Amino acid sequence: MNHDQSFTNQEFKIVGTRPPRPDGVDKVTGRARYGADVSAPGQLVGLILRSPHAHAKIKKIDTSKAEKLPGVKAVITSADLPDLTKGDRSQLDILENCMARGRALYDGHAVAAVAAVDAETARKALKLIKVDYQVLPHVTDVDEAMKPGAPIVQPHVRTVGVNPAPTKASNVSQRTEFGHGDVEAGFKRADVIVERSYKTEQTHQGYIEPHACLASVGPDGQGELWVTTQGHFTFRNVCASLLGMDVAKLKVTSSEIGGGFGGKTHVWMEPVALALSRKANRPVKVVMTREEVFRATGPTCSTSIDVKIGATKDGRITAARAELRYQDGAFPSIWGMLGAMTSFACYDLENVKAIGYDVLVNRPKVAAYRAPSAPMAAFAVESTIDQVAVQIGMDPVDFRIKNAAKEGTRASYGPTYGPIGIGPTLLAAKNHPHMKAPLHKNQGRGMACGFWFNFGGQTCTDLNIGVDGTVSLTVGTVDVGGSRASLSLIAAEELGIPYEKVKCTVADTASLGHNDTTEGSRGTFSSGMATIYAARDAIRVLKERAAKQWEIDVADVTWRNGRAVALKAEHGNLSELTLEELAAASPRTGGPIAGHNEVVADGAGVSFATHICDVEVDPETGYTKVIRYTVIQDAGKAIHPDYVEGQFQGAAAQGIGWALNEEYVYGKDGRLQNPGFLDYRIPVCSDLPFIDTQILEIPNPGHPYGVRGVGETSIVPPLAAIANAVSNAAGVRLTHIPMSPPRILNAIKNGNGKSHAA
Amino acid sequence: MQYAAPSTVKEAAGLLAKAKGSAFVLAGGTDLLVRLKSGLIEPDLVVDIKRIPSMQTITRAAGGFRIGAAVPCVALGENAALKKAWPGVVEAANLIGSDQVQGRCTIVGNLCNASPAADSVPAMVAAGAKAQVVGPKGRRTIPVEDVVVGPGKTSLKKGEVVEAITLGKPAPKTGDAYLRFIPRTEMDIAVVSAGVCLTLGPKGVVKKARVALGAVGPTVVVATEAADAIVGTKLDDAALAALAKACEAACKPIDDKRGTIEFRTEVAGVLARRAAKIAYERAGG
Amino acid sequence: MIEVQLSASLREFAGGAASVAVEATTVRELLRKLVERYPRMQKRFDEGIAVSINGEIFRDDRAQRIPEGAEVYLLPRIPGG
Amino acid sequence: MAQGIHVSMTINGDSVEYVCQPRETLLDVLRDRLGLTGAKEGCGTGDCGACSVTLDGRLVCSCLVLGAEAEGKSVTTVEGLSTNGTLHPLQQKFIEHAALQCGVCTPGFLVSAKALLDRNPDPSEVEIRYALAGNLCRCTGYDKIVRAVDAAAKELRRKA
Repeated sequence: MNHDQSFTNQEFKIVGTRPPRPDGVDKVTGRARYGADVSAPGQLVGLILRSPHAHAKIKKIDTSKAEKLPGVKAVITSADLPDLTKGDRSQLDILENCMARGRALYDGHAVAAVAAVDAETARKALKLIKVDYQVLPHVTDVDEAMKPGAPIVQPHVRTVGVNPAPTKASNVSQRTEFGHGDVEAGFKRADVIVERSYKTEQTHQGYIEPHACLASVGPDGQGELWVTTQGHFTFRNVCASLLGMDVAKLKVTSSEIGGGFGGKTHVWMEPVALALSRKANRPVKVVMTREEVFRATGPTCSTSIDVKIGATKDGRITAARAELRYQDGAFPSIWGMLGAMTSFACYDLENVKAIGYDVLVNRPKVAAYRAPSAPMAAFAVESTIDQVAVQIGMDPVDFRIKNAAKEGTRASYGPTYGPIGIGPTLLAAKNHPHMKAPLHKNQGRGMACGFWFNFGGQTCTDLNIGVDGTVSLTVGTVDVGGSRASLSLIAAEELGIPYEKVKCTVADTASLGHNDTTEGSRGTFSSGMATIYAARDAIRVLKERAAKQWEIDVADVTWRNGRAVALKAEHGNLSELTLEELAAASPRTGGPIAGHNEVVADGAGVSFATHICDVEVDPETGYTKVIRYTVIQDAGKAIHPDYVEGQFQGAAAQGIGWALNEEYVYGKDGRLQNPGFLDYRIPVCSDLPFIDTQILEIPNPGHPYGVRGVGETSIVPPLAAIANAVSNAAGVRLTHIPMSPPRILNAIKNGNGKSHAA
Repeated sequence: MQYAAPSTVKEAAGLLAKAKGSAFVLAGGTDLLVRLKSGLIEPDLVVDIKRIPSMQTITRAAGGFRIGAAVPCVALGENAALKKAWPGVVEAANLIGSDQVQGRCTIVGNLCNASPAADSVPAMVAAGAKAQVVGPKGRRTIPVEDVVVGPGKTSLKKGEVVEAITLGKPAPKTGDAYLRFIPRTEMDIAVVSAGVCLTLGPKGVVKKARVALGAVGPTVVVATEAADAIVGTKLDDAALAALAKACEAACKPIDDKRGTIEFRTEVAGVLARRAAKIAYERAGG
Repeated sequence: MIEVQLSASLREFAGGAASVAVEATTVRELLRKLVERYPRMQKRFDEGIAVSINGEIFRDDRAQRIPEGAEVYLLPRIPGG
Repeated sequence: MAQGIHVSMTINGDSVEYVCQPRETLLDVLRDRLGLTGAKEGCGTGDCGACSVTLDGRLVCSCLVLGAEAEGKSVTTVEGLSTNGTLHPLQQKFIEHAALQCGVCTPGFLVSAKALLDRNPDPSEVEIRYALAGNLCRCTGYDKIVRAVDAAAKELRRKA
């Protein structure tokens, strides 16, 4: 573990230390309450009936037998979820994904739901619901879906972004283009050009906690929802809008969250649970099975990508072009566009063009997955970069250093970069001992870079000081990876008090203003910013109270090391007032002391990482073992380095799983064949080595402490880093993710067309 | 669904014989409960055999071993004598699932679940293990390879249960080994597997051999020609190559979510070759 | 006067132009004037828009001031994981 | 509805009785009847280990045990790890080493790790990794978990 603070120019007393997390004891004793861990008096069990077809017209749903089963308290279909979206197609898409409306669009699409007194009765009721399907032709592959004559998933969709605007329905919902310069002219100047096509299969976030909620809606239109989510305020707004409820009358409480990684940023069965409860007038608990999680929540896209990169013999890229086809599942989204935006973001390119296609298929609606869309694009681009480096006889690290983006570079997606960390991460990689570790027979080394935007958004924080001087910090961003510890550190730093004096709580939606979802690596960035400002607001009040107690002008009071200090020599005999003293006196100096902040936390600052990986490939079986792995990433400023390292390691591990074994396998019938942890193979403990980390701190000018989001970027490089390592170990270029043993063995046996350098 | 936990074999067989509708034996439950939960089966009766004392022990008999049907696989690894005599069988049994699963799963359950990819089966078949079957008409003993007749299908008649697996006393200079291929290091079902048992004659020449392959056909594949290819050799490179080739020829796998025909065929030979080398070494060659 | 660079998906609403000149001092004023000139852009803005000012991306803050001569890009609003 | 089954057993040292349906798993019983929600259902198929408990001292997935099977048996869950208000060294080291992020897999890891250290007080890194292979974690990449178990083993050996 290396924590390089040489780029930091701020002095911190508490920020940067590694105290125990406030939710630690609850989580090691089983006391912490997750989505499925609460119950309500009179609660019913809700279950959902799902389509067994990839694409079908729903001609009729007969629920009468289910309704008559003793113990069944409500049965609903889309008829119980009327369209209140007033022509907002994206909202209607959310509603339709929650419950099919006349057509099932993918295997696992919800078609009806029941609430009954127990699970056994609910299971029986599901079997009594008769659905009359007319099976329609389906398409699940992204390239197939783009072909003329492919079954149309959404008849209302016309391709956006092409001229003239098309009049016929298409599975391509959007074409986007980014870049600058003249790529054709650039390729003419190149000494070497590598052009290659790549594929990546669909993967799931694979959080260990399935979706779960407890919904309660009364006939008075008031409701409560306990739910595992990354954004309870967003869930409240979406659910209230879909169900025609008043936002203020729906209280949403976020449970402890058992992993999300983007998958818990969207609503899935929560509106259904609320509708069941409304119909039954009793609390309803809905807990997904693992199979439902795989079939019916939002995995990330499968992709098909072409990349062409040209360079001069001395190692300068003259032009780069990519065409990226991403499938978004059954509903239009922007994942292909994001792939196009991120694809070449690591490099300083004179001529660059990236074209993204968003494509509809009969698979579940795609949701965000940690730096969504970036890993696949990076896989294709970074694999090609390595091949160009080999062809011009240059070390892949040196080649990247020579072409890396820097302050003042025009990003491939448009704007000009401020201070960024790609260069330092590459230099750190070049000098890392990992680069000199010996490699044995059948072993290979690879490296790759990754980019992610990060963002901030609407944030709101309360900081209340108790009568004993301890601090209640109330935030609205769900803690997905230790942010309560980080935010407590920040509050303690600002106030000048020990970490142990701060208790951070995630508030429900009735207790705090709106907070955007914890996504885009924004938790610590944005709530950190709001916490700093809330603490400074509290300090303003504390200084006023001190001035009152001392009967001096507030301008003569400053705050230092957790105490009010009277400035000026004339006040020399006033002894400093501690936070405890001011808090104790507060009933008589104006009442409770608090600080608040509402902010739109913009200026998140982009983030870069470089990874190095060693693998060993068994040439007789294609089995691959990761034997050494190093993550180098710019954190801006690491508030709690343990949890920054944890983000780096976890993201790398997810990337390793994606690179080697994880994939959605669809049968010819369009049904998902591996909806379980047995055959959807996420890495187990014995699959991985220790994952070494190096935190760089290139301060983000957009944050008072220089923080950049750290949660996502490190899932971007692993696909490419491992592909480069495997290709070097096996002597053949791998172009299809995951590089499962059958694919690797096939490539070794059949040479995969060309040698890996070509 | 009814749950019964009889305390004798006779009672268990009687319950199963009399059962109306579908009846299942519950040993470790690591397959049964998964199928129950997914709705693949809707049992009317589940007979838990873990309260039957004779099914809970590993005993020595005529120099060999009798492993009760309810003995969890982890207990095989804890039995030093069994491990010494039949290391391949024990390794295969211990490869099934995690530590959590090991504490529950049984080799009889692994056998009767009748999956082509069952880990313990190729090893048991190579080792010449037999199944003791109890039913309404009394007891019978059959070779392990005769229990499974197809994916999910056994030759057991209504009311019959496998009471135990028996392994003979290994002949002098005998060694067995089992290898499987999985994409991860743990927690996977075998994509392809190979069990090999060898007995050596003088000067390290293979006198007797049995080779069994898993997940390359609807049931375990007893590769007689592959065994013949190494009998009479000292397991030199040519013999190993012939073994691999014969294994490939014996494979009749399918393409599925876990592997391709091409991959399974190729790797079956690789694993048989590697397992044979381990067995040869264990036999003292 | 600000020269606003348009991402490719917005250019079709501006007759294919890669950039347009707008008199604006805040993000709000900029977006309002663009819609006045190109009404069909409103739909895109509703779907989500972000403004990059001198390399710093603003997704929400419509009050953000735009300095004279700043590099301004209109980008799609980005979701995260 | 099938007839309920009466079960007497011991949970974390306390005698309890319950009536369960034949289909109910031990995990269902722990969570829904005994109020012990420390064990989690991550998959229901024995693939994730989040529901790990010990049954008469043997590590099992409680989702793969019927509630009825627990008759006369002794079960230990994560709620039974700390004694007299003191955290078990494994619990302490998990917090100290930041070995949890979301924490939903943590109860299962702790129960599995304790089962490992009970039978092997001085495991190597490889032994720790294989012993914990039945417990999935999606947040940490396992790095800090392995270090925490190693540190707890050292602590326990020092105390022994």
